[in-house]
Amino acid sequence: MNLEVDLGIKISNPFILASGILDENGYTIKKILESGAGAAVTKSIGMEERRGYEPPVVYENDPVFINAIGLSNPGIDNFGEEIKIALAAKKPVIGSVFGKTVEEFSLIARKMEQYGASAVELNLSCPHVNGYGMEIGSDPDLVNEIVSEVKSKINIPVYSKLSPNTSDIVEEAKAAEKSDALVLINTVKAMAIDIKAKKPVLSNIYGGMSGKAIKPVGIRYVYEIKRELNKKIIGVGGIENINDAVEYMMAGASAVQIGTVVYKYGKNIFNKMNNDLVNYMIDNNIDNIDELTGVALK
Amino acid sequence: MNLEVDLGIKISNPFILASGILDENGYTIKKILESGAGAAVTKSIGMEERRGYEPPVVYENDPVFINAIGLSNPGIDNFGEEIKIALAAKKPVIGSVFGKTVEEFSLIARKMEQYGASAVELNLSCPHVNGYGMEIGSDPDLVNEIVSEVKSKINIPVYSKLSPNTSDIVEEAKAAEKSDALVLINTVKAMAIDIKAKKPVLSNIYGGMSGKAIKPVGIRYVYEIKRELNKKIIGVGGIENINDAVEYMMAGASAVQIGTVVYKYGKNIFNKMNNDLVNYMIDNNIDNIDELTGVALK
Amino acid sequence: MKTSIIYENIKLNDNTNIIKFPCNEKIEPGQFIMAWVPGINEIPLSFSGLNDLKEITIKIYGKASEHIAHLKKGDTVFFRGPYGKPFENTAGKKLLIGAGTGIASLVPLIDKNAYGVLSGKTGNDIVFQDRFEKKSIVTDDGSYGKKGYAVDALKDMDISEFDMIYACGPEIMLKSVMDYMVNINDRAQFSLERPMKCGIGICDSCSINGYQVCTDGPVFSLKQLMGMSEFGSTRLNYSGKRIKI
Amino acid sequence: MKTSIIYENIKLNDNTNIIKFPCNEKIEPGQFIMAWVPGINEIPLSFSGLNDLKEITIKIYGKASEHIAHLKKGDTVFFRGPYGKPFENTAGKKLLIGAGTGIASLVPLIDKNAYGVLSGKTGNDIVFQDRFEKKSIVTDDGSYGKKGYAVDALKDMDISEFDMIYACGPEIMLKSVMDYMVNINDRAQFSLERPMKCGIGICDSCSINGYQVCTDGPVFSLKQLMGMSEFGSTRLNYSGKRIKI
Ligand SMILES: Cc1cc2nc3c(=O)[nH]c(=O)nc-3n(C[C@H](O)[C@H](O)[C@H](O)COP(=O)(O)OP(=O)(O)OC[C@H]3O[C@@H](n4cnc5c(N)ncnc54)[C@H](O)[C@@H]3O)c2cc1C
Ligand SMILES: Cc1cc2nc3c(=O)[nH]c(=O)nc-3n(C[C@H](O)[C@H](O)[C@H](O)COP(=O)(O)OP(=O)(O)OC[C@H]3O[C@@H](n4cnc5c(N)ncnc54)[C@H](O)[C@@H]3O)c2cc1C
Ligand SMILES: Cc1cc2nc3c(=O)[nH]c(=O)nc-3n(C[C@H](O)[C@H](O)[C@H](O)COP(=O)(O)O)c2cc1C
Ligand SMILES: Cc1cc2nc3c(=O)[nH]c(=O)nc-3n(C[C@H](O)[C@H](O)[C@H](O)COP(=O)(O)O)c2cc1C
Ligand code: FES
Ligand code: FES
Repeated sequence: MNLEVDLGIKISNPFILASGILDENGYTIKKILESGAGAAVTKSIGMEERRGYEPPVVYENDPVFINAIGLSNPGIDNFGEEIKIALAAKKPVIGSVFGKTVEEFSLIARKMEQYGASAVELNLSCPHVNGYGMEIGSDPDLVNEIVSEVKSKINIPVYSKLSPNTSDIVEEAKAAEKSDALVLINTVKAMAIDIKAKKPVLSNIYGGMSGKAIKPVGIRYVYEIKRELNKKIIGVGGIENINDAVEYMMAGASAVQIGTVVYKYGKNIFNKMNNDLVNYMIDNNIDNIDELTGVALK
Repeated sequence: MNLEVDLGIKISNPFILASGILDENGYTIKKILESGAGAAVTKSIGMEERRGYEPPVVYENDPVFINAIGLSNPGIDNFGEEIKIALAAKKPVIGSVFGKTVEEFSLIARKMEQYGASAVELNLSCPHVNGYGMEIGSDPDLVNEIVSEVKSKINIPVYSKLSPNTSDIVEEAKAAEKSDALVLINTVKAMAIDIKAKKPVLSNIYGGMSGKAIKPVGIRYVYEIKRELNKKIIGVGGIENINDAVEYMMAGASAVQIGTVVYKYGKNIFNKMNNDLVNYMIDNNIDNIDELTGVALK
Repeated sequence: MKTSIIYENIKLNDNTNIIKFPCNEKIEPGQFIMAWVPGINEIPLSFSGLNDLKEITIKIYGKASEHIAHLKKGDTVFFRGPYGKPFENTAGKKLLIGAGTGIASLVPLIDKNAYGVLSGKTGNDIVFQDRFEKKSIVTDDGSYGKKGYAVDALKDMDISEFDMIYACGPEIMLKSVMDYMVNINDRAQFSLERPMKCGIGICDSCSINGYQVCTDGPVFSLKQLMGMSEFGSTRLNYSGKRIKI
Repeated sequence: MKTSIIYENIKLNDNTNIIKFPCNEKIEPGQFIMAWVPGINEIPLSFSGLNDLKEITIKIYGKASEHIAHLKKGDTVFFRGPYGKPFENTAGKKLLIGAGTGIASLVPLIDKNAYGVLSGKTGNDIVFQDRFEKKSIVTDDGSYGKKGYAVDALKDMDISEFDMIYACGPEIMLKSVMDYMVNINDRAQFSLERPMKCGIGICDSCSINGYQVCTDGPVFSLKQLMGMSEFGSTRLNYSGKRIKI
């Protein structure tokens, strides 16, 4: 039985830690890799140290989960040590990158490569400098520029993480076509009001919804993009168990990322996923994890 | 205590049946009005009779609910009788309209007025003739034209129902600014795959997610638009109980629509909402339902 | 979707099959499932057997029913449900009236006090007659049993002696049966069929006078139906257009 | 968010208050809540009392703690939780070591077998001393009790005679206490404070060597801490930058 996935780099199983969840401190990343994750994506790292928003930064009311961390991060210059600590687990660490300009993306990606990251993931859901509330991902020309520039400057694989907060994801995906894989999806813009306090809960008011509630949105994007572009896809959004992961793979994903659910089941979710996948493959007579990718498209 | 809401027409309480839920057969609409709804929106009606998609047209797996009815409708010429039957309840019936062109919207809206509809709601989430998978709502110029034309041709209030499947809802809302109220939100594009069948569940593959899972998306849109435009808003999306309704009102809604939850709790949800609202207002010392609108913005 | 593995498929006649499958859901007589044929359609089907194995009796009309009727042992059946309000199974003398495969959903109600009235266009449409000890059979063309409609069979008997009357079949037949009922008070239950899309009371396609056949029915009492002006008169077609029945 | 109505606010000293409120949640010593001040911030606070009314002891540092410390009878407190792994409350002789308001979360553990070591910068920082029958008090400046640090107080006693040692305070103090412990095996529990944003193990801001203080802690055993190279050495600041402690 073969659980290995090829994403430009080889990953020993298809379960990857999603960006922004327990992946700021190198020791935590290391621990999650040791708990069975095939690879881990770091928190999105920008040019400078950034405090992010004040708490509350999360709103949790199952099935709803909303966060507004506000891209807090130590800045790329301070992140090398964390990657080094994490790499001790001897599994791929994928550096997530965000920037305000093409140049920033490029520079941070290069640093990630120097630090030993196995691949970079471009977080295209970060704010667009010119657009009020708009994201970089909804500007196809900019996306294309960023991806081309980064691809030309580094030798490790480049993944583009797309935003569902757009009217035309196919266009966005096409703009990112030079990437080695597309990562779908980031969080869905949302908010919650506490009716007793009569105030938005998150200090930033708006946040990104993740978890169970967005799985059908993620499945739709993975399926649609796989059908239109037949690119390699990493599925993410609301995966809580092996059935959810298989659903993403059948929709077209080659691997999946797991985020929010970690707060529910702990880091051990990765070991559990691996066990459950093996059982699923035995029960369904699947030798190679690849066989699952895109079967619902046929 | 005053539960009455002014939406260009007076509505005896803020709970309105959402379009597409139990509102195709005049007798059902009548029954729902008699079960306590302040008003009811009809199923979206187009120019010609349209069969819609084959079943499965719904996927239900709480908290996820997805539908792909496919705008099935009898055509505007066959709909007069249903409105007449519904109006026997002596409460406002709001005609939902969809079209392919400005002219279609206008013509159907005029017929709705002739049939005795108390207001019309423009369903701008219907497919755009030129755009692959795009919706009319993501074309601001077209939205503006439709709203202007319809407003100029009928004397009953015009509401515009906007789509969340867009990258810039504020622009969309501005384009619909001539409406008497904005209705936020329609369903969120989504899909589900049955992993045992290895196939998408809905016969149309893609559908619209509604219910609990989209409430935070609806709240965000209501809040954002209220803040930007200060227009009258009807909130819709995932309202299951009085707290959800109050949350929408605090975010900026003057009234709310209720759809998906009817399958969970039956038509009596409207009576229950009214009772619970009265209790809420007593407990919180609120005389006039208006006082709730937008308090979270202050 | 729920699934089960077909245990047996019994051909009843040219175009009608019984499929049997294990299923742990609690299902009561009169309830139905939405059976899914991936890539084709999803259709409502009620139960003709509720013992250790559940039984469904399917008459082939179109693609979906054909597919399900031809499922073989070991094949998977996909479904949602059970849905709907069941028959209230009462003690005492029962009269079961079924037109065509309509009798199928009444089969689970059969006991030693049951009397069956089975009707059909031709003898070919009569099924399950061997399950009844006491019965009347009528066909439109007289090819089997007496010539006539279900209601004609009732005229030959004293229906007031039954403690409960159950009927299932096309609405037009149910209407004629209902119209024949005097002095029955509320001692009758009818199972209706209207086009169904959602099965869970949200799409309005199956509605009758504000009631949803899928959730408020499919079983309605005589009293309920008497108040319904749409019964046997009009319904919405698949697109939502009001048509005569 | 959960809410409760403040029942009482007791001023302990210049910058420390106790608020009491009813709360039906099951809360154990050492657990904490994330207390929300709408429009301002949300901060972790542990419990200094767990009887019919729950008690929180707040030292004012910034806006959020100030707001909560000044809540009046009848005001609403908003919170999430309780969160975190509690102290394991064992029988036998207990040593409770608290620095400043750190002693607050140990108060629910006090019984007749408890011995308290209370430390502070100045006498003003010493609170809850009257709750202990047997105690040592030390201050950095000697303005109250003996002059010295918590660990100095330990040197005057035989800590090996205690069945369980509990400690809460700044990490640097905990580290010095831990380093002093020999022959204690695993008979010690430490409650840590690291910056917290989410409180539910998702944001990584409170982490120490792969453990989350908010979910795997705040209480860790001596054994657990001994394996942690970050303990008393480095942590991430609010933005995620590694800093020395
Ligand atoms: C609550 C409920 C319970 C049901 N239980 C059963 C059951 O136990 N066994 C069973 O065989 N059927 C049952 N039916 C009917 C069954 O759902 C339909 O026969 C089925 O939907 C036909 O689907 P299809 O795709 O095979 O045919 P379609 O392609 O939908 O139809 C093919 C042709 O047959 C006609 N047709 C379809 N259904 C019927 C019908 N019921 N009567 C007359 N003409 C029809 C259509 O109008 C069309 O012309 C039930 C229906 C309801 C509402
Ligand atoms: C698990 C846990 C339990 C806690 N329990 C309690 C408790 O029961 N009672 C209590 O009073 N506090 C407790 N704290 C500490 C409390 O959360 C902080 O004091 C609070 O976050 C300060 O918030 P603020 O907005 O008022 O101050 P901020 O505006 O965040 O801070 C103002 C200034 O004070 C400094 N500061 C903030 N907190 C501390 C601190 N703890 N020690 C030293 N300097 C600080 C900041 O660096 C800053 O310079 C606990 C912390 C944790 C992690
Ligand atoms: C607390 C939190 C922080 C996140 N931070 C980031 C981030 O920094 N960069 C990024 O690309 N995605 C970030 N995400 C999005 C996740 O990587 C993921 O795309 C999303 O949560 C959907 O997956 P899930 O439902 O499994 O969590 C964050 C999500 C959460 C919940
Ligand atoms: C089965 C179904 C059919 C719908 N049909 C329509 C429609 O015809 N026109 C329309 O504007 N919205 C339609 N909607 C969207 C609802 O009116 C509403 O905007 C959405 O479901 C969110 O509200 P809810 O969560 O309360 O259902 C439909 C929704 C459902 C569930
Ligand atoms: S089938 Fe949809 S309401 Fe009955
Ligand atoms: S506070 Fe977020 S992980 Fe502990």
